[in-house]
Amino acid sequence: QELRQKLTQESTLEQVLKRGVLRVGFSTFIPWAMKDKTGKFIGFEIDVARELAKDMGVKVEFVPTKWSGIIPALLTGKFDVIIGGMGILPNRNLKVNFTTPYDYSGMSIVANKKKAEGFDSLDAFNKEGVTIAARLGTTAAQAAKKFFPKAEVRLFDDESQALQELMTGRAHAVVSSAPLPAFHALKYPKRLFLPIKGTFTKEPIGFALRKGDIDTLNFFNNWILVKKHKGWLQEHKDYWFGTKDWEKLIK
Amino acid sequence: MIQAKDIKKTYPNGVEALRGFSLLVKPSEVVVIVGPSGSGKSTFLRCLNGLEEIDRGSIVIDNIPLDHSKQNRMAIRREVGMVFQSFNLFPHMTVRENINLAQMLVRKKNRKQAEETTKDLLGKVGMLEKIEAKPGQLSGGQQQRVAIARALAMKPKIMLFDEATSALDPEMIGEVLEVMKALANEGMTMVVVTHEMGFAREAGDHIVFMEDGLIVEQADSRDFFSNPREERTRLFLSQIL
Amino acid sequence: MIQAKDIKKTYPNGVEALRGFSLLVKPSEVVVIVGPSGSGKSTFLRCLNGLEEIDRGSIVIDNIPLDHSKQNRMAIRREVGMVFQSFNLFPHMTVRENINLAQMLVRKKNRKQAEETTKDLLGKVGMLEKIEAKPGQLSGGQQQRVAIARALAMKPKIMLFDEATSALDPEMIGEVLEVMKALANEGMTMVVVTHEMGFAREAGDHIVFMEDGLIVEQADSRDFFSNPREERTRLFLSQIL
Amino acid sequence: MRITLLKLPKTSFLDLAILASVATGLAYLAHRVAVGMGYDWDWAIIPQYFIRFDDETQSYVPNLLLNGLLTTIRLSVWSTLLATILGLVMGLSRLSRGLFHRLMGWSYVESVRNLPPLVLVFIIYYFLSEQLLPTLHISNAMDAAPGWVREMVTILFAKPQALPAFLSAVFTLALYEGAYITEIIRAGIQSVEKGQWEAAYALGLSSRQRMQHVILPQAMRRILPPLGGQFISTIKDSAIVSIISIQELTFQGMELMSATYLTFEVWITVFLLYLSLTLTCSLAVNRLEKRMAGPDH
Amino acid sequence: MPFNKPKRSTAATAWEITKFILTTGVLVWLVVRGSKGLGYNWQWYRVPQYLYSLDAGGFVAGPLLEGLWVTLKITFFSFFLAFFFGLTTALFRLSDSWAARGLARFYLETIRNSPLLIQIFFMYFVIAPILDINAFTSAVVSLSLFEGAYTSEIIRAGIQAIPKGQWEACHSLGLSGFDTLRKVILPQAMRHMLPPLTGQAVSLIKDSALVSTIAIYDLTMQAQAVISETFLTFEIWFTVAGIYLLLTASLSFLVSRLEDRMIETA
Ligand SMILES: Nc1ncnc2c1ncn2[C@@H]1O[C@H](COP(=O)(O)OP(=O)(O)OP(=O)(O)O)[C@@H](O)[C@H]1O
Ligand SMILES: Nc1ncnc2c1ncn2[C@@H]1O[C@H](COP(=O)(O)OP(=O)(O)OP(=O)(O)O)[C@@H](O)[C@H]1O
Ligand SMILES: [Mg+2]
Ligand SMILES: [Mg+2]
Repeated sequence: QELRQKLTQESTLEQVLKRGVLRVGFSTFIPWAMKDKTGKFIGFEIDVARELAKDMGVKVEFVPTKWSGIIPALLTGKFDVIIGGMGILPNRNLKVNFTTPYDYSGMSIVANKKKAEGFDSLDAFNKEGVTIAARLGTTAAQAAKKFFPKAEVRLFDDESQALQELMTGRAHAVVSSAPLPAFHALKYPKRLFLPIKGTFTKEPIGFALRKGDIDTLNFFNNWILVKKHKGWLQEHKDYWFGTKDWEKLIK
Repeated sequence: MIQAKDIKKTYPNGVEALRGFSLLVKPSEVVVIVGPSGSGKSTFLRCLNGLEEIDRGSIVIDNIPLDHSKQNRMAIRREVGMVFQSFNLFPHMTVRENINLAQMLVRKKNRKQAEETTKDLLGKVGMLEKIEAKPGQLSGGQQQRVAIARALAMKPKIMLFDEATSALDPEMIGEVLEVMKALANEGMTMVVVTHEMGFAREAGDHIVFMEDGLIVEQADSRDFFSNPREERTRLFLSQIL
Repeated sequence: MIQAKDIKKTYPNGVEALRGFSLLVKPSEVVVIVGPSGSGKSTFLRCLNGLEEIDRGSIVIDNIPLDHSKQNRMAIRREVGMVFQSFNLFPHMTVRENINLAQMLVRKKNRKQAEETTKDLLGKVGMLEKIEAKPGQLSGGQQQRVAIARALAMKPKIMLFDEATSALDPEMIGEVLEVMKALANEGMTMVVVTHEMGFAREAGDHIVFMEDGLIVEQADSRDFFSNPREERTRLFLSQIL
Repeated sequence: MRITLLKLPKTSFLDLAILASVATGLAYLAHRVAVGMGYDWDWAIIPQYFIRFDDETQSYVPNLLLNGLLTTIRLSVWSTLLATILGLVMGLSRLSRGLFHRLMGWSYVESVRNLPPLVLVFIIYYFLSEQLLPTLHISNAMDAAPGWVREMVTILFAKPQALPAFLSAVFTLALYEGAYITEIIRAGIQSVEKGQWEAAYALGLSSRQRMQHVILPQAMRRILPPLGGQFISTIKDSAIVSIISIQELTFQGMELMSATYLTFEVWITVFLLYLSLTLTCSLAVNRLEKRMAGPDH
Repeated sequence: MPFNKPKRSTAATAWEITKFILTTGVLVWLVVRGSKGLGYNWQWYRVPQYLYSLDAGGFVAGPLLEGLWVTLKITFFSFFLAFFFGLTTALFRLSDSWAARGLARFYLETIRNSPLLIQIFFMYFVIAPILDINAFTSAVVSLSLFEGAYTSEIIRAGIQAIPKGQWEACHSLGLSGFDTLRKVILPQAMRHMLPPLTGQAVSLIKDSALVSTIAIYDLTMQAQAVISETFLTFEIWFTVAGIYLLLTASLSFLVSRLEDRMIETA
């Protein structure tokens, strides 16, 4: 009895309500989360986090964090939850708890026209001498290693660096969550192309939170369930992933 | 006034600088120590005011033993003034501040009292008009005279001079020796290490010739120069004069 | 042998060290330059072997003009040996290597030839048994004798000595002065800056007294000491002797 | 002989050789750029990240990059101040007679200098600051503080909610730079001639008086210029705290890059920002050095 | 204090050492308590497999040791290249040629006034594509350019610490400038330079961690890769810190031995 009361009081949920602020960790991932021209955060995840805070009746505080340090920061309590397009993976799940997925994403690939001329299947990239770039610590990096074991995989701290590697022609292709590869292929049609249409994996995305906190997990799960049924999630996803209206906000 | 008995001092590097050295200095006496380089002259002076610890033997100054008691050491440092070969004026202070400093911090005088003594002493060494100068603007001889005034400001009973003139240009040595002679004439107890045999002859009451950390010969000034007993002393005098 | 005419030298900080200085040195002559501190003695010696550039005037040594031609300058540096107040031996080399070095690199001798000269010269200055020592293990006087041997190894026609004894302890000065006297007796042309009036009197052929970058008086050794013409010279001599 | 009227720099063979090789190098680079890269430069959008027009308040407000720059400056100033205090204490400890003090000073300097800064940042941010900051009750104090205090804090340090992270970044940097300052101070004190210690001793000054009136004032001229240099290092080193998500210049640059993909423009801008900041300081330090090298005060 | 250290009894010394041990103990305890308070689940037992494995009786280096090897390679090449840059720059700065001095100043000011991280990126993303050099070379070049700037100041200070008299003696013996440097000045300057050069080498080892940002699989990068797969963040970072510490400490130790030897033979 006492134990249960104590757990409830110590749950993240209680802490957030007491504080009146929900602290959300994330890392820049277009178009999940990014800064606009005025320095404000925008993106799909940002919308989700705002909505969540609104429903809890608290303010939201965004804590932009480097992707490579995001799990330790969560574990050491620098923020309450990661809402950052984090794919649910078994090895991650060993360290943190995930909610039920509120979204799905998949990997796709964009390649350099000159360097990867005539590569039109995934197998074409799985060769010695092929270089694939991806972002360190992401599901994209794991997918690259899994699908192209023979190729050299170069990992960078940031998506933009991986892309730079592709643009200068030092990498044959970049693996990243959709729709990013498609965006870039559109933006630089002379230099980049999409070797395959659509995605080649499907990954569930969930909120990540500290282990041992049933109350909060349960709340988040049900919140997601509700939003899914109302169509709220789909609506916002369409805006961020289906249109490019938001591009003028960042440039 | 000074009783130094059987002093041994070995530096950490193993050099035995003093090997059972004893010396008696009476009040108002001027003792001049001469000897070849490395014979331990500076080491002895530095032991006298506690700059170096002695390994064996005893030093008693004005009836205060130089032991491990902090009060005694402090008292001796106040009784004993020292003038170094390299002047060691504080370069960031004016002449005035150099001389005021210890009076105010150690003797706890207020600024006015200190200033009075300072001016008095500067007049004595003929440096009053340089009271606002920084040491860097003075010649070596002038710096050394200020250093003497600074030591005197603590009203020490004993003054130690370690080759106070050997860093000076030939023409400036005279000025400093004059000040030292005047002090001697006023009855200050002094222990002087010097190569200036002229000074030793004129102002010294007692001459000590040392070598290798021991006294080879000591005598009154007159006897020492006119009638050295030891062969070694004669050789030294012949080379240095 | 040396013709220095109307030399002017102003240091970058504006000090006029030489203000129209002229001097003639005949072969085998020993010229001693004396004068108060800062009068420009060192500056003149340094100009003679090209350590300082002169602003005006001309220097001709052994019929080679010291101008901007690289060959001439090199030739003069070989003709002129210099001994410094602070010895300037190379501390990381033995005595042997110190003396061999320039012979092998500049005179292009092989090791055997160089060694021969080295031993010969070390014998001359009485330092043969220290041939394997490092400079740090030698006394000042010994170091200075090695420095003289090192300069002589280049077989210079002229030797310059800048206060070669003033960094030495009184007892060691003698050793070095002996070596210098021997050189003078052998007929080496020498220009010597010194405070040792004894040496000037004994070994100097010609004495030059300078002050403020100019010659105040010059005369043959005998006349200079016994019969100085200028008031300033008399004052200087009275203070220094 | 030679009468120098006007000192024109003499041009030697070496001068010409160097000029020639520099020119060739630049020409080759230019050639490669013209032929090879084919990068679409887009400098026009950079300025708005310095300053932007805010519609709400109808005024110009600093944007990402300028904010980052300001944070970098705040970080550097505070951590250098703290590091100087730490360095003074540790520097004196290293010279102390007590073995304990010397050991403390020694182990501090050696451990900081031998550990990669990254690891130091982690240890302090995740482990030590967790222990120390809550005891200061900063968050609560900030919440309770009146508005003007919060504004002051924002201007001097960081936004109230970012304060704990900011402070632990300052601690980290101070601890890191402090080790180097310790050595600067130790060297400065040791550079004061032995004669000065002895003269002060012979005059009967206590060891405290000796330090305060004689040694430290003289050591200062040897300490200040390298201390200025260390400040410049702090500005540069502050980039490492970007890994704990302090929003200083490097972090903001990276964010901007991931949002806009203008890799070159952003890097070059950030590079120039650092350069202008540090060069200004470096000029000031040179001035200081000249003044200090002059005759005694 | 620079003079007059009174001798202390062994009892006093022992007490001082005890105090030291106690203080460090308290500090370590604080860190440990901090880690407990985190609620972090330590899994040290998972670490060794990333260091090495004993496959079929043979020793197989794990990713961390492989990374260490890359770090060592980078450090090694960079050190010598940095010494070369440093020496050239120092000589340029001391030379009579204004162009040489100007170039050296430009190099020093740009390098010393910007963060290394930015230089590495600049070299890799801006210069390297232009000159078509690979990641490893570009890492070595940017590291050695960076350390070279500091090395040059060490070398310059070392040369300037040699008394002017040594130059003058060489001049009056007729030695050429090159011989003077080679035979007289540098051998003496070496002794002044060795301790700060060691410090520089230690910095180089530490700074080489930054090349991980351009996807070179050095120790730090391997650590990050392992962490991204296992999330053993703290375990791996502490292991890596230990390896770096071991590396730098053994380097310092080696050089201090070397110094002793040099002093003995002096
Ligand atoms: N701090 C020191 N550490 C080690 N040895 C020292 C130290 N000071 C002096 N010595 C050695 O002690 C011996 C005596 O030195 P001291 O300075 O007393 O001689 P001195 O008679 O004053 O000589 P000088 O006339 O050259 O000043 C010398 O052999 C010297 O090398
Ligand atoms: N490198 C220098 N830069 C600037 N001024 C100098 C330099 N060397 C000497 N001087 C100045 O030039 C003047 C002459 O100096 P010099 O050394 O020739 O005198 P000196 O006769 O040798 O004196 P001393 O007997 O003290 O050695 C002095 O005023 C001195 O301060
Ligand atoms: Mg002495
Ligand atoms: Mg001179």
